[in-house]
Formats: sequence, structure tokens, C-alpha cells
Amino acid sequence: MSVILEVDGVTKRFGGLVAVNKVDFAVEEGSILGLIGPNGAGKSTLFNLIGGTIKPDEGRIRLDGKDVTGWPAHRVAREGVGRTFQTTALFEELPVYLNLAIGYRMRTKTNLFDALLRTPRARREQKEITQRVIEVLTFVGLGEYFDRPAGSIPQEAQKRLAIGIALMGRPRLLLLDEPTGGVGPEETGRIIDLIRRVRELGITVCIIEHKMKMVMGLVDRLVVLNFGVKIADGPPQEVCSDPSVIEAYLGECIA
Amino acid sequence: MKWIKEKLNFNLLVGLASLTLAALLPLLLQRTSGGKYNMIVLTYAMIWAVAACSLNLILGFTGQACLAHGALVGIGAYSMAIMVERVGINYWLAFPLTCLLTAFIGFLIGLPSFRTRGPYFAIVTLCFNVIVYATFENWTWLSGGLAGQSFEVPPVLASRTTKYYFVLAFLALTVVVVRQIIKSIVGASFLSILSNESLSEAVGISAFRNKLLSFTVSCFLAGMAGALFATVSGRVDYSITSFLHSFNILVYTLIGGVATIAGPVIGAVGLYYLLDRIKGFGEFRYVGFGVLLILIIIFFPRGLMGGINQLRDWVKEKRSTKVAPQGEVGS
Amino acid sequence: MRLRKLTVVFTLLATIALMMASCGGGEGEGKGVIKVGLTAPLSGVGAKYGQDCQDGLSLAIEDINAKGGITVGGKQYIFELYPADDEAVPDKAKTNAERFVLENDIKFVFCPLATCINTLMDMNTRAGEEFLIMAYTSVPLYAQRSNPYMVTIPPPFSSYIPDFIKFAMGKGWKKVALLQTTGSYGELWGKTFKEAWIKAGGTVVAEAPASYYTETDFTAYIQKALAGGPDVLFVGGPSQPTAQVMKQARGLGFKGGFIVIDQAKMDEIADAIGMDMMEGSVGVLPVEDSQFSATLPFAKKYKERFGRRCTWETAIHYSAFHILARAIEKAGKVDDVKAIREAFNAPGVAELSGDEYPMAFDGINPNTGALFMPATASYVEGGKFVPLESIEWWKK
Amino acid sequence: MSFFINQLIIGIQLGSQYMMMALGLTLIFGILDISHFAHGHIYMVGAYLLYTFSVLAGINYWVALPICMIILALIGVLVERLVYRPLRGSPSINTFIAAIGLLLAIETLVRGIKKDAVRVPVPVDRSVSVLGMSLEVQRIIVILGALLILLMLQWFIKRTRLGIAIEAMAQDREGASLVGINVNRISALTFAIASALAGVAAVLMAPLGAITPEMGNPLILKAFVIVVIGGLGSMKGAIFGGYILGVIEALGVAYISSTYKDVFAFALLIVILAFRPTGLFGERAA
Repeated sequence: MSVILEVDGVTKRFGGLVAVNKVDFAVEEGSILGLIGPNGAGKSTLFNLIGGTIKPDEGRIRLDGKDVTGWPAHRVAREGVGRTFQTTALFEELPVYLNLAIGYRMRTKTNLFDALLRTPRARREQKEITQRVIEVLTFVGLGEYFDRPAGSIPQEAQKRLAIGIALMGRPRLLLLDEPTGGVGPEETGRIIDLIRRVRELGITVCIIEHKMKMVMGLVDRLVVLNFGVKIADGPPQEVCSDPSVIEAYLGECIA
Repeated sequence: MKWIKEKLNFNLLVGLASLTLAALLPLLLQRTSGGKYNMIVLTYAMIWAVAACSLNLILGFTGQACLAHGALVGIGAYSMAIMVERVGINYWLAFPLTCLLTAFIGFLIGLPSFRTRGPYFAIVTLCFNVIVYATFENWTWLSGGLAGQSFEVPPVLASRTTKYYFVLAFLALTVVVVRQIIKSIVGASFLSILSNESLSEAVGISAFRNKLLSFTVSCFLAGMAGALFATVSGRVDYSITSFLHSFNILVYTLIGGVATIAGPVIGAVGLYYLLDRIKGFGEFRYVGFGVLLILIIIFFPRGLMGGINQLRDWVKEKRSTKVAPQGEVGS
Repeated sequence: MRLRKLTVVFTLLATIALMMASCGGGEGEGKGVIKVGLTAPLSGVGAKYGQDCQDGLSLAIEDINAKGGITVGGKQYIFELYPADDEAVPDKAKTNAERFVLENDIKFVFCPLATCINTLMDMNTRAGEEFLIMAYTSVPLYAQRSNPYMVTIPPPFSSYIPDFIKFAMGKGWKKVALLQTTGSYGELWGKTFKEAWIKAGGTVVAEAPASYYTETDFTAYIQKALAGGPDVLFVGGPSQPTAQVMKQARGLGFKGGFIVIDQAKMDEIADAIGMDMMEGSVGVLPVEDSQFSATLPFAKKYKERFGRRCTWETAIHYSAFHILARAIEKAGKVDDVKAIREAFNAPGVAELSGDEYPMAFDGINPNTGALFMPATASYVEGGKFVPLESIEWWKK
Repeated sequence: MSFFINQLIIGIQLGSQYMMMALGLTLIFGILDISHFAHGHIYMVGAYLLYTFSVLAGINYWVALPICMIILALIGVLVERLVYRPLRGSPSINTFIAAIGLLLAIETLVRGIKKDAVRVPVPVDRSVSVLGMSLEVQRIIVILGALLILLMLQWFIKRTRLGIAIEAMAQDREGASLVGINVNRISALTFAIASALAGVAAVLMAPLGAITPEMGNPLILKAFVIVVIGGLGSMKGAIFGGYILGVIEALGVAYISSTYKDVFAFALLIVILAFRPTGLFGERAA
């Protein structure tokens, strides 16, 4: 299997604080990577660096061997990186189907004139969008909410919608920042199930998660961050027995 | 998607009905001289409605508060008058050229301005407007000074009635353009920036490029409003570039209903007409108007159209027992 | 909450309805009514200026109506004034005029701003919708394009320039610094004055025009002007900021004179900063120092009634309105604009005596429609206004 | 050289006035996210209050100063209560519209009451000579007064409980309400302080010029430019921005063009924001 994402010595400082310090790891295509660590360990910052929301001070980020360091977020997204945010980010005022449609925008070529004149291309792509929306809507199981404003649907459905939006553009790599945060145990199961099905589509997944139990059963590999530094990297069981990890987590990991 | 179609058809029906009404109105108004006056006021009001629609595109649908629309309308009006009178370009050629020129100027302003966000963007555009106004006020070679720039309208457009229809046609065109954009995936990208800029970046939409696009189109329409203004008034002077116009356009848009297609039209036509009618109240009318603005914005934060939509939703909620439209996602 | 909203809506609607309802004007009585329009800034920055103009017209109408109005073609007519606010914006002036003509059937429109008059000139010759513009501006708009139905009331601003220059040069002042207001009017004044000054052998040592409408502190400008070591400063815009400029110039140690453009009123400046600081200024003669015997009583009456100082705007509008009334009488028609405009040319119509009216007129140029109103400058010496000889500019 | 220094002093004095206005605005923005566009009109009301007390009622200028400040502070609280509080949480463009409505109403009302421009006498009617050019004492009072006010404000913000709460809220609004800071009280207080600052500016500046209903308009525009140059919500930015703009304006008039002075000032802002999109002292955009 080939490496899809390569993080190579990436460092990010905010003022005097080093949020991410010379972190490197690689993700193999088709695998699920878990990213864990205590609060403020720099996990979300790392996602923002990969996703292009912020630029690293040092180090390189490569996608499929292509150097995407310092690319703006929208270009990284077009390279096939879908992502969700820690605080669930949706287009809250817009209906669910439009949320999804927007996720597919980067795969369409309709320009202003197509839109104004409703050219054949615009019509064709409109159909394409609708089809894809139905596909994803079914895949994430949000059919019943399709015309509701995204902000008004239940918390757990919002989480699935966020994943759905990220899936719309047919990403090869999906970055999920706490996809089950603030969700009850029963619903967590549904989301985990969704993530498994995503992997079955052949999409590589990187996931930040606090619920250790869930992570252990889901991921192929674990990367542990503490104070911006990578302290462990390997198969879940191996990482959990690592003494530095136990120290960072005060034994919570084993539970 | 069936239900959208139903809703659209309803809106379309209302739109067509208002257009027909507006088109028939002159037949009535032409009869009396007082009616003719109302026609003139409505003609001007519709020009500002075009400007308000153009502001709505960038403010309402893309979320960027632009305070330079007075200047843009002014630039459009001047470029029209100068092209026709001094350069000697044919009116019908000058009209699209004016729109393109204003769009291009907007594009140039947008390049540095969209590096900033929110209130910063608003102030940058306001500053641009102040600069344009000061330039036109003092550079009399450009603006024609006290006399302004006179402007010969083609004979076809000489009468009040044809001017009315001419402006009405362009207002209808503007509404259609805005609607076509908003109901398309291009417009959805604009909406996504308004709603959540970082998420739209994360799904591959370049906020900068889309804002710039939206602004350029908005400027194109503002230039059109300017060209219409020059056509209707026959003389352009520096006061048209004032940022007070920017504020007015903003007020029309917000009171009418930001981010709705009909709102800016209703706001501009309604308020312009109202303000003209209450002229007889002397200076103190502006105390009342000021208080009215505050009250409306407090009690109807989404403007008149927003209020109507709210009311409609509320009625719908009361009446219908919700049926989940499962599996009806067909286009 | 919903109830509160509804209440608000209804209150708003009721207010609007009330406003609309009370918009209809009052109807005339048994006598015929001649309606006269005024489009002027009646709100905003120019509100006072517009109010002064309106006061002049109202007083004239009051006086004429009190005497039973005028007799035209054997019928008695009284006047009624329709003031409308244009906020100094030309396109609003334009809609005002449209309303006058179309809704109110008005044939005579007073307008005191050059920019607004310009737009009125575009529309007053339309067949069937003619109206007479009574233009109150010292910019000679008729020189650029003629208008058959326009009467220009005050003298052109340039008629003051020779006197201003003669006075300044007579004092031995050769170096001037330009410090007038920015904007089109100030620029026009500045340019014309500069040319004349240089032609007369003077030099311009500094140019620092300032926006009198937006600045409140002129020190930076004045210092720039003073750095050139001028003998005299060319200032002027609205009265208040002009006073401010002069005061600050004195504060900065300027000892020379001021040449004040006609927009600023010397008496208002004196009210604001006192006569001491104005020593050596030359500008338009104040109302109360007028050479006409009727002016002072008029000004006093005005002040008693309105509690404000009478300005030339009021006095001149008052007088000019009487000329209009005479012309209508002479023409024998109340709605034939062409005949009425021609009646201005008839001997005696456009001639008012300074013993009866606060401003004297000496006829009209039949071609341009410019009334012959003398321009009188005055300078300040020993804490007093000293009038110069009135300039009969039309004779040159 | 003396010409340059004189222009510099004038610039600093202009800047003092700008700074006092900009400080109020930036406090209001930082804490409440409100573009208080009617702030210039509050300043204008302050000048008219001074006229009322010192000319009409004959109260001593220095006694009138605190009275005007207090009354203006109360007006500020009233404005917050009646206009801005009901709008809390709505988009900032809505508060902007409300501000336009407010300034329209205030300006028209004042003009309706008093049409003519008014003046108040200068408390110390003297000029001093600085490097061969004379300077009115009142200008020096403005410069020193502004500095004094600035120091007092700094003391208040850094040393008093309320002040610290204000600063905390300016930096982190949500966090502040979490640790139990009473948001309503703080917003009222902010408006009171900002309006009182405008009051000081008005009282100090009023004797130097005519008092007119529209005197707030150019000032508010400048003050906003400063707040934006400095970075919205940044007090440091408002202070530096105020002095910088004042000095640039004075030197611009002297050495570039007086007619296009505003053009240069506003163009400068656009250039600054093109390179630093959140102002000189604003937090960097992520």
C-alpha cells in the first residue's frame, strides 16, 4: 500500500507558544489513523495545518508525494482532502441538501455565465449535483431532514451531515475532528458505523478522538501528541502500553 | 425537487404579477399630470432598486458589507455621460461599456479590499467612496464642476413613459440575473461564504475568488444603475458619488429585506417613494425617519420581506402537520 | 412578543397613513391663486441658507397678499408659496421641480443653488411644461448656455473682484495666499480671482484651499499659507468656517488683510469673531450697512419677528419677488411663461427703488435675463464697515 | 524647520482629538462588537451641552466640563439601552443601520432646536509663541487634557475591578461572561466611558471652532479610520492611530496638497489594510 499523506517535521508557533513541534508521520492509503492526545496537545492545529487553514512555520506536508505545504485550504480540498471541524461546522441557515450541494461545488465547472444562461453544462452539472446529493444523503442517512435548515437538525445528525459535506467532493483523505464529540453512546455507534463504511469506499481516514474505547476498536494506527510533540506512533495496542503515553494520559488509555 | 418547484412557481407568479402591474401602471398614471409626477418618482425609485439589488448580491448573499455603492453608481453615471458626450460613443454601445468599466473598477478595488474582512471591509469601501467623492468634487475637469456633465439621451428614450419602461425592463433584468445566480451552484458558493467562510474553504471554495466574483457582478449592476440614472436625469454632477447614497442604498436593502430577492426592490421603491411624499413635513421628518429605522431594524431584523417570510413560515407551521417527504429528492 | 410586534406594525402603518393624508395642500379661497415654488436646502447643512431664502419669499407674499394681491386681466390673485426641500442635491431639486410643474401646476420656481439651477435649466423649456426659473446664484450660468425662461437675480461674483483687488493693491498688498473653500464654487472663485490678481501685478505665494464643509480646524492650512509670507489672505466659504479661518489666522499672528468671497457674510463673521479681527478685510457689504434707506427698517422688522439676523438672501428674495409680481401683472397672464418673461423687459418692471425695497434693481438684460442688481463691497477700517461705491457691473 | 515643528504640534493636537474619539469607538467595538456610527453626534451633543451651560447658563467653563461629561455619559447609557441592547446578537450591519437612524434623528433634532451655528468663548484667551510662530493656549490645553484623560483611563482599566472586567471582556467576550462578568453592566459602563470621552473631546475642542449640528460627521469618519488602522478593539491602536493620522494630515496639508488631503488620508488606510488586513495592532487573522 502506498503512503497518501506524509507529514514531515512540521512546526507551528503561535507567538511564543509552540503548538506543533517537528511532528512527522505518514498515513497509508485505505487505513484509519487515530490522532490522540490531551487537550491543547496540538491535534486540531495539526489538522488545520494539513487542511491548509494555517501555514506551517517549518516542515513539509505531502499528499501522494505532491508537496502541498502552505497551499490555501481550498486548493488542498481540491486535491482530495475532506474534513470536519471540532465545533461542528455547517452552513447552518441553509437546508441540508444545499449544504451537501456546496460540498460538490469544487467538482463542477459551472461558471457565472453558465449560471446566468442555464447552459447545457449548467443543466448537466445540476443533474449531477442532485444525483450526488441523493447518493450522499442516503449514505449518511439524512433523507428525512433534507429540506431542514442544517442548524435545526439534531446534534448527531449534524455530525453525520458534516461528514457528508466532506464526502461530497469524493475525497481520498478524510480528516475528522472529534466526529462523536458531545454525542450520546447510542448515537456514537451510528457514527462509528458510518466511518467504517467510509473506509469501505476506499477513503483514507484520519480521526481525532477522545473516546479511547471507540478509537481502539476503529483505527489501524495511533499517533499520540503531547504539548505539540509526537510521543508515540504505532498499532493501537502497542501505543497504549507505551509508558510515556500512560504518563500523559494518567493511565486513562488502558480503560 | 418537486417542492422547490412549487415554491418557485408561487414566487414566479407573484413576480410576474408585480411586473405586469408595474407595466400597466403608466397607462393609469399617464392620464393626469400628478400621475406623471408619480411616474418620475417611481422611475428614480426603480433605479435605486437596481442599485439595492446589486448591493444585496454582495451584502445579502455573500455577506460582505460594501459601503461604496454610491461611488459605484456615480462612476457608472459619469462614465455613461462622459462616454456619450465627450468621447462620442454611441449610447447603446456606451451602456454596456459603462457596466463593464464599473465592473472592472470594482474588480480592482476588490483585489486589495478582500484581503480584509467584516467591518474592515466596510470601512475600506467607505474610504474608497470618500476618495471618489473628494476627487469628483474637486477635479472639475472630470466632473464638470457646478454644471456637472450634461448628457444627450437618444430620442427614443426622451419621454417619461419610455424612460419608465426602460428602467423597469432593467430592474426586471437585474432581478432575474440575481435570481439566476442565487439559484445556481455559483450562488450557492456565495451563500456558503456568507454562512461559514472557513467551511466553504475546506470544501474547496476559494472565498477570495468568489467574493471578488460576486463583487464584480455587483459592481456591474451598480454601473448599470448609474447608466440608468444618467439616462433618466440627463445631467450628472458630483453629488451622485456621495457616500450618503451608499447609506441610502444600504438602508433600502436592509429595510426591504436583505438576502431576499424581492426585498431590496420593495425597500428601495417603497422608501424612496415614502421619503418623497413626506417632504412636506419639513426638517423634522428625518427625526421620524431615523426613529422608524431603529424600530424596524429592532423588530424586523430581516427587513420587511424577512418579516413576511417569518409570518408565512409561522402560518405554515400552524396549518400543516409535517409530512416527511421521504424519497422525493428528484430534480 | 408577537403582540408587541403587531402593535408596532400598526403604529407604523398608522403614522405613514397619517403622513400621507396630511400631505394634500390647502385649497385657495375665492380669489385666484398664483403658486410659486421654492426648491432649496431646507434640511441638512444648508438648512439655514434655504430658510433665509424662504423667509424672504414668505414676507413678500405676505405683504402683497395683505394689500389684496395683484390684479391680472381684471381678476384678483393672491400668491401661495410651495417650499420643497432638495437637500442641496440636484436630482432632488429636479424631482421637486417636476412635482411643482406636474402636481401643483406651478409656473415660477425660485432656486438658490447653482448646481440645482443647472438641472432646472434642462427641463424648464419642455413644451407644455414651461416654468420660469428665478435663479439666485452669483455664478453667471447664462454665460454658458442661454435659457429663455430664466431670471438671474444677484450680480455675477466676478463683479466684486476689481474692487477687491483695487482695495488690496491700494493698501500696498501684493502677495496673496489662497485659502478659500474647496469644491466647485470655491475653485471657480479662486481661479477667476487668481487670474485677475496676477494680471493686476500681484503674486500668489501659497495655495491651501480647505474643505470648509468638513474641516473644523484650519491651523495646518493657515500655517501653510502663512509660510509664504502673504500680505493678504483670500478666504471664504460658508460664513461660520470663514470666521473660523480668519480667527485662527489672527491667532497665528497674521496681521494683514482678508479678501472674503461673496458666499460668506461679513456681518455673520463679525458676530462670530468681532470686528477687531476683521480689520483690513474686504467683502460684500453687510445688510445693516446698506446704502438703501429701506434696508435697515426691513432688517429690523425681520429680526424682531424671527429673532435672527436678516441676511441678504432674505432681503434680495423679498425684493426680487416683487419684480416677479410686477411682471405677472404687466404680462396680464398668470400662466404664460413666455409673456411673463418678456414682461420683465418692459420699462419699469425690473426697477426697484432702494427707498421702498431692501434691495434696489435697475433693470434686466433682455437677452440673458440677468437682473441689474448693484454689487457693493465694503472693507473694515477702525472697527467699522466702510462701504465702497456700488458697482454697476452691467454698464461695463 | 520651525514650520515643520509647528505643523507637528498642530498634528499632535488634531491627533489628541481624534484619539479621544477613537478610544471610545474602539472600546465599544472591542467589547460589544458595535460600529457606533453615531458617536460623532454624541460629540456634537456634548458641544451643545457646553454651549448651554457655559453661555446660556453662565457656568464656569471648568465646572461645565464635568457636568457635560456626566450628562453625556448618561446619554450614552440611554443610547445603549434603547437602541443597541435590543439589537444584541443581530448582524453588525443591523446595528450600523440603527446607528444611521440614530444620527439622523439627533442631528435633525438639534438643528430644529437651534438653526444657527453657535460659539463658546475660549477659557484662556491667549496665544504663546513657539519657535517664532504663535499658538493658542487652548491647543496646548487640548494636548495636555487628552494626555491626562488617557492616563486616567489607563489607570481605570488596569487598576480598578470594573476596568479589569472591561479589558477582560474586550479580549474575550464569551470567556468573560463565563467567569460571571455582568455583560449588561459592562456594556452600559462602556458606553458611559466612551461618551464621557467624547464629552471631554467636545468640551476641549468646542472653543476652537463653531458648533454646528453637522460637526460630528467628518470626525466620526476619521475616528473610524483610526480605529480600523489601529485594529478594531485595540486601545493601543486607537492611541497611536489617532496621533499618526493627526500628524499625517497636518504634514499632508503642508507638503502635499490641501485640496486632496482627505484623499491621501483615506488612501493610506486602504494601503495599510491591504498589507495588514486587521490593522496595525489588531490580532492577526488565522
